[in-house]
Amino acid sequence: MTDLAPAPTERAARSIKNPRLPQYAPLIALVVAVAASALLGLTLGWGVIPIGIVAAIFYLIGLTTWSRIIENARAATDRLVTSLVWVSLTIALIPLVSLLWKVIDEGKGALNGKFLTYSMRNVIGEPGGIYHAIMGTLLITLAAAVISVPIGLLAAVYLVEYGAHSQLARWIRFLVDVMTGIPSIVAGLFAYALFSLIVGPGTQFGIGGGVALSILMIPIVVRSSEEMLKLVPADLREASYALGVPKWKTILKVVIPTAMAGIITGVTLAIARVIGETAPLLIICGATDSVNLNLFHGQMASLPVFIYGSYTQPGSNPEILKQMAWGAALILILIVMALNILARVLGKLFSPKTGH
Amino acid sequence: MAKSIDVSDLNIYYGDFLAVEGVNMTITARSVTALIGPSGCGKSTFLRTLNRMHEVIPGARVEGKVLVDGQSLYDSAVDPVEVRRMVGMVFQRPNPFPTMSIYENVLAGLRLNNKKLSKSDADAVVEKALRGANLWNEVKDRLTKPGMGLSGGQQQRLCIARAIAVEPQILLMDEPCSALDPISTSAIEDLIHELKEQYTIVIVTHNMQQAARVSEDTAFFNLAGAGKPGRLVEMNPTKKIFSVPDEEATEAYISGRFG
Amino acid sequence: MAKSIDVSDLNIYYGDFLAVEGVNMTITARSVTALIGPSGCGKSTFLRTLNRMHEVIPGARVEGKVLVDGQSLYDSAVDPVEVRRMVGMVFQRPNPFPTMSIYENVLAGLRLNNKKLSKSDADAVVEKALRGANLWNEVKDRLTKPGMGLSGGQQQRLCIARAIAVEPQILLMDEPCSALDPISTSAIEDLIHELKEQYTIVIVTHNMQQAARVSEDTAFFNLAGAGKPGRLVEMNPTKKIFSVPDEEATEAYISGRFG
Amino acid sequence: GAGNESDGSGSSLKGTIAGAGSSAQDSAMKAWRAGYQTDNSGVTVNYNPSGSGAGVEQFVDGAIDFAASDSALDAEKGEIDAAKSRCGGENALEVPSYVSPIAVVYSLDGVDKLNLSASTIAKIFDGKITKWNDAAIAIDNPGVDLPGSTITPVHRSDESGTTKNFTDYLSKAADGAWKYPSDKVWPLKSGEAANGTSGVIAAIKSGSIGYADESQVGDLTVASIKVGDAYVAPSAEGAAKALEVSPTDDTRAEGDLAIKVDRTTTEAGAYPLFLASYVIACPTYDKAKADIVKGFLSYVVSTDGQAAAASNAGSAPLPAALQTKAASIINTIAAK
Amino acid sequence: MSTVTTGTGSPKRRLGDLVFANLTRAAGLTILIALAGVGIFLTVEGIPAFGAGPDDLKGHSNLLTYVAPLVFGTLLAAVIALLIAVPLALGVALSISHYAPRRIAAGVGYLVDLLAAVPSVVYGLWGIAVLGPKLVPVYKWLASHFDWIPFFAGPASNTGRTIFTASIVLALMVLPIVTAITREIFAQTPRLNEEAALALGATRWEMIRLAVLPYGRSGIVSAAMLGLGRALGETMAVAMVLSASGVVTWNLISATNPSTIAANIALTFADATGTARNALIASGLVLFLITFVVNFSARAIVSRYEPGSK
Ligand SMILES: Nc1ncnc2c1ncn2[C@@H]1O[C@H](COP(=O)(O)OP(=O)(O)OP(=O)(O)O)[C@@H](O)[C@H]1O
Ligand SMILES: Nc1ncnc2c1ncn2[C@@H]1O[C@H](COP(=O)(O)OP(=O)(O)OP(=O)(O)O)[C@@H](O)[C@H]1O
Ligand SMILES: [Mg+2]
Ligand SMILES: [Mg+2]
Repeated sequence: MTDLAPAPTERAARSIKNPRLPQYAPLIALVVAVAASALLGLTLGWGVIPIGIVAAIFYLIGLTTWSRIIENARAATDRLVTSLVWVSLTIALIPLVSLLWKVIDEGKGALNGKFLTYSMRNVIGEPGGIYHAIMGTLLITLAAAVISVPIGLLAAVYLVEYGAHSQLARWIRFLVDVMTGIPSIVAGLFAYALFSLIVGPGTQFGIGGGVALSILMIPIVVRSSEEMLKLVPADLREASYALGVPKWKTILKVVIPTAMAGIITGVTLAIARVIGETAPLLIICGATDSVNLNLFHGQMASLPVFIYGSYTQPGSNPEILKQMAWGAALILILIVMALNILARVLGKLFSPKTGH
Repeated sequence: MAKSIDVSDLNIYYGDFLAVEGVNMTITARSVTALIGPSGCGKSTFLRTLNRMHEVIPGARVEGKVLVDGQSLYDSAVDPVEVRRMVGMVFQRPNPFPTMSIYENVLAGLRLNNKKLSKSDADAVVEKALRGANLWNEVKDRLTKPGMGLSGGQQQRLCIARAIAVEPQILLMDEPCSALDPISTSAIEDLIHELKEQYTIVIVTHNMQQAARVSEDTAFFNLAGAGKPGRLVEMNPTKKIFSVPDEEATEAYISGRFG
Repeated sequence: MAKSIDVSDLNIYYGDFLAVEGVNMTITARSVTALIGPSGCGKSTFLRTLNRMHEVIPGARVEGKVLVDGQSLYDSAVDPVEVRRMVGMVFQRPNPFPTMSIYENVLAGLRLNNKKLSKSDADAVVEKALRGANLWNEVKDRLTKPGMGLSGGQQQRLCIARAIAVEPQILLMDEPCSALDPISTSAIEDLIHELKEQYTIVIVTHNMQQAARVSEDTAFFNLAGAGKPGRLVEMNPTKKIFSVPDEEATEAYISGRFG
Repeated sequence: GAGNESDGSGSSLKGTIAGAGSSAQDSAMKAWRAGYQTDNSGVTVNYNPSGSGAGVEQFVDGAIDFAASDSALDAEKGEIDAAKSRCGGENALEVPSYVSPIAVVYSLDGVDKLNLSASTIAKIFDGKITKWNDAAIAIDNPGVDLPGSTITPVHRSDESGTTKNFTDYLSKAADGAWKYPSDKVWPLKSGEAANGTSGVIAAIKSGSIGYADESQVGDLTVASIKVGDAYVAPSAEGAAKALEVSPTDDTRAEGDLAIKVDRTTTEAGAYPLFLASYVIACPTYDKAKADIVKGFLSYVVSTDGQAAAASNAGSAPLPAALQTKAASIINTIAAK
Repeated sequence: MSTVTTGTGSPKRRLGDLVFANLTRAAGLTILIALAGVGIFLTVEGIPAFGAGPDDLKGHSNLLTYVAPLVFGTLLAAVIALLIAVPLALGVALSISHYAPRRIAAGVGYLVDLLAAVPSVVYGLWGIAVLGPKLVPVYKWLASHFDWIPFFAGPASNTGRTIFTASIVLALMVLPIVTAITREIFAQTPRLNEEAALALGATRWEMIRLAVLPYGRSGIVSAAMLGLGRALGETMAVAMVLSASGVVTWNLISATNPSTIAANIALTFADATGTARNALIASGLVLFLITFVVNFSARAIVSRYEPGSK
């Protein structure tokens, strides 16, 4: 073996003991950075945001330099990246906190008994309720689910069980993925164009919203159901075939029940995803201030459209309607979160028991 | 009700890949036949051609004949679903249906095939099958509990109960004990002993001792070389295979010199 | 440049779970030490404490001492990054960096510290490491090709080349041949023979013959029982372990009576 | 159903009619519908403030029973003929229902009174005047200490009758300083665009100027505009006065009460920057609807209705003469 | 016992299977048809817009000059959003996959998913009411110090309802999807490669550079493109936040801003009649095509690198 590399002795002399910053170094750096920035900011009269930004910069520079001096260049880079990662996480979460706080703060004042049980019919100059919008949202979303779930689930069954490797399945799978990116407004326009041609120009009704939302929902249902069906072990299918059970029955009685928890979770999440859509409903469902429970006739209110309308066109009592808009936003977020939690609960509830 | 199996000139393909070549074999009714051989030689593949489970895999197909009591399994008029009712199967990993109770698991084969069973008939079938699988005493008090709640060995016996509840004539087992601990394994081996009174049993095993313990006949499969198809090297009574095999390769394999 | 290792009273935890208990062991410099034992007894776990790779797993920690030429690895002033440079490691499955060429793979470790390696120095290091791993002749014409394009055995040797390119003093190998065919395996075993001239080597293996072939000393680990932590049962020269081991358990394991 | 939607009936009328159009009339419509529906609890009047153009189109398509529009039907666009065929060959009825002054709103620290002439307003919105202390502004406001800060003009980003009337005013009253035609769409790309009246109101921050329905300006300061030699602040009475001096369009058929607004009036106290909006209906309807349409629209132009609109939407009640004429036109609505 | 043969003929497939298989295939085809339908109906309803005149096109002489500035605004807002969102998302994804302790990582993952659950109209409210006003001083500062950069030429908006604010809101809205995909990919980095890097003496960042990022490269690209697709099509938040004049300008902080296709449709659809509606639908078709191409490419990249596919 030719000896081309640095002499071994040199390497052996390397110590494994490098000088290192104390474990709580990042904490010290953070405290110092925040304090310095606050001091600077208070003397110069900055707001919270500039102080925060400057504190972050101080922290990044300070910790990195400290490490550079005490430790070494590689450790400094490592610390810099670590700090960047945490800073970006903080930056990402600040708006979320701000948004939730604002919605709760502004919206809680609107909540009262009337808010959930009254509509806006004949309501002028005083706070009304959003019953009509809640019912509209629920009905339209229900319609979307009724359209999407069978199509989505059956298509997923095709992708996993029947089509599997066929060219058609590959295309469907690919286009379903592409379809997840359809802008919601385009879905609304599609429904509008469709019903303009079928029913008559300018038609606006609830079921149109259902169709538009299902364009957005189907790909989500297909994807999640497909994943869930794929998770069903091939063992189980084979066990069923080996008992002389035909394929379709195997799918209906063994595969789908086994995947049910995941499918329900996926569907619930899909509903949560579309229930807050505004743009398509604005176009195809219109708005009304009365309760309309007929999906097939007449304009239908929905929470997102109500929020949009009340905030942007509050009319002669802007304070009242804007507050109602925040209240409705709070309710909408609560519904979405409830759906997300429900998804988890249903997932647990329907998952196969192991019986311990 | 058990039946014998005659296999002649069977070639088994996965798409264009010839996995097993030219098998000729006769399996005696009411006896246990063991299939042994190194990994990848096609034991499972072959086993699955005996109840047409092979064709469940996309692109998989066979050439040649498999006769069960003279009836050809691969005749175009034969319904594979019917074949599978006649030839039951137990898999390497126990696979009870996770959404079903123990009771429903046993009945699954019947229920899913639209048999209308009265409650008392169903009870009778369940008890008979579970007794047949030596599981009755352990589970009779918790029939409505999920099948997944049982231990591995119990689950495997539940799968056997499920298979025999449809009253097949032949029972195929693909390494039924390889996922089990020694105690469960010996419970299953005892069970096989009892079952062969009524069923024709074909079992794949990696465990030479097990083959020796449970089977009357043993078939040794091997690969002729890397990338070549598997083939049946030798089939003989188990006693002979384990003492004076005809082929040198068999001897080498059994004595542990390769594999 | 090789170093000896002294382990005393080492307890190894995954979170609250004590995986390996009370290991005391001395590993001689410039020799090969084999770790054997049944699956799950903690061989890999123990091995990974020797270069502080153990603590990469969330919640994993150790108690006790590991001294390399008298320096404690787990001292608070010790930089684990430096430890890992000094103690190289080769894994069970070959794991070249998939996006890098063969050349870049070998240099990966050096580049971390020495950004400005001249082209000629780099070439020299690559050649030396690849020669050291007995791979030079096979790959010298395609150094810029992806490392993933090599066969399994070549990939494993590439990983060894990558490990020795940073000139560690100790080389840990966790079942380096278990994913390889017999020919690649013997190439690696030959390589180990050569490497021990310069490196202290610790190798985990499941293959008793391999332990017997390559190692000077052998340590047998075992579980005291299900759910109990693994422990070092016996460490002795390989010759003695495979002929007259001190412990009965060792004898039982080696003769294949369990495991 | 919702707690406020009871089924008890005060009158014998029962049924639903639908209207759509002007968003400026939305607040007033709410008041009218509430008033009318309260008196006739078996009746539902739906109104969709989708915009004047959309309202007229839907009316012409027969999708709705009446429309509300910020501009009278346009003969050139064929709207009159289309409406005629929609109404089974009879001329559609069209009466003013809603009159509201448009305020020029601004926000400027230390300046709580501002006088502007039409041409100065035009130059500000056209980007010709960019500083608050411009000479043209100073002339109108002697003695006011104007800062040198930049002016941000705010306009509507959506189509709007307010914009149409504001640009109409500028094009007619600004002595040629505004060279764009009157349009629902703001003709310029400069300045801050805001969606809806509330958007404009929200966008009026220090240094901004905009225009909005007077009823919705809230706490913002409003400018007085030059009428003749005086400066007039926006008010319902001023708008009513300006409407009174505006002639009706005599080229129109009977039953079409389109008004040619006189933007250049010098009448004392008149405020010619206002929006006049109409309701449009057919002379005959199905039996089921005729009474409801007639009843509802009668209420709209009635003294009660106008008062309700004035209190809820801040509009100017129709002048008595116009109100009488409108009422008699509505009264001709009959069942087929 | 039943016999093996079941009558004559070829019962290769049973009736139930035949029906069910075709039913599922029909469902799959329905999806393809729906997707085609979106294109077809938008085209049919959009075609009349080619004859549209200035009256229907807000003063533009033809459809092209009408749509072009909207496309500009759409792309501008989406690209800025992406420039903000992708680095943040990578940071967040890494913090979840490689930095945070497992317990915290799960919580953070949930919070980021929560960002995705907030309806866009609520983002719009927040953008108008909170973010815009908070950014006004920042814009003023930028306009007074950096007005030599075209992006910050000013004059600064009084309300903060600029294309930059809209882009920040968009960035927040695409952050969850980019984070979700990249964190999934980072988490899938073969443990073996990570350990290989660590065992060579790499620091955590060097390990990420050596093993994680190269492995996830195509995933990052496609996640960014999927984010781009979202940002292009997002409607309400932009419609609410942006003060849209429809100009073409690089000035990001003034009161006069470009509009986006989606926002323009949402804002003007109700008012539009006749051919003007057709023009909006035609612009929707353009948006559909753009997002289709973007998503198509993104998915094509993903599937090219998916393990097991060629
Ligand atoms: N689904 C499949 N598609 C393609 N080839 C397959 C498939 N299943 C098995 N093979 C191939 O067929 C050959 C036989 O495999 P088989 O599983 O039958 O072997 P085996 O003897 O059962 O091995 P083991 O003892 O490991 O279970 C192998 O070369 C295997 O790679
Ligand atoms: N990441 C981990 N987290 C928790 N427990 C672990 C982890 N890795 C290993 N263990 C446990 O530690 C014990 C020792 O495992 P280890 O992998 O070291 O065994 P081994 O002797 O290397 O086995 P094998 O021969 O199968 O590789 C086992 O009980 C195992 O379940
Ligand atoms: Mg097998
Ligand atoms: Mg191990």
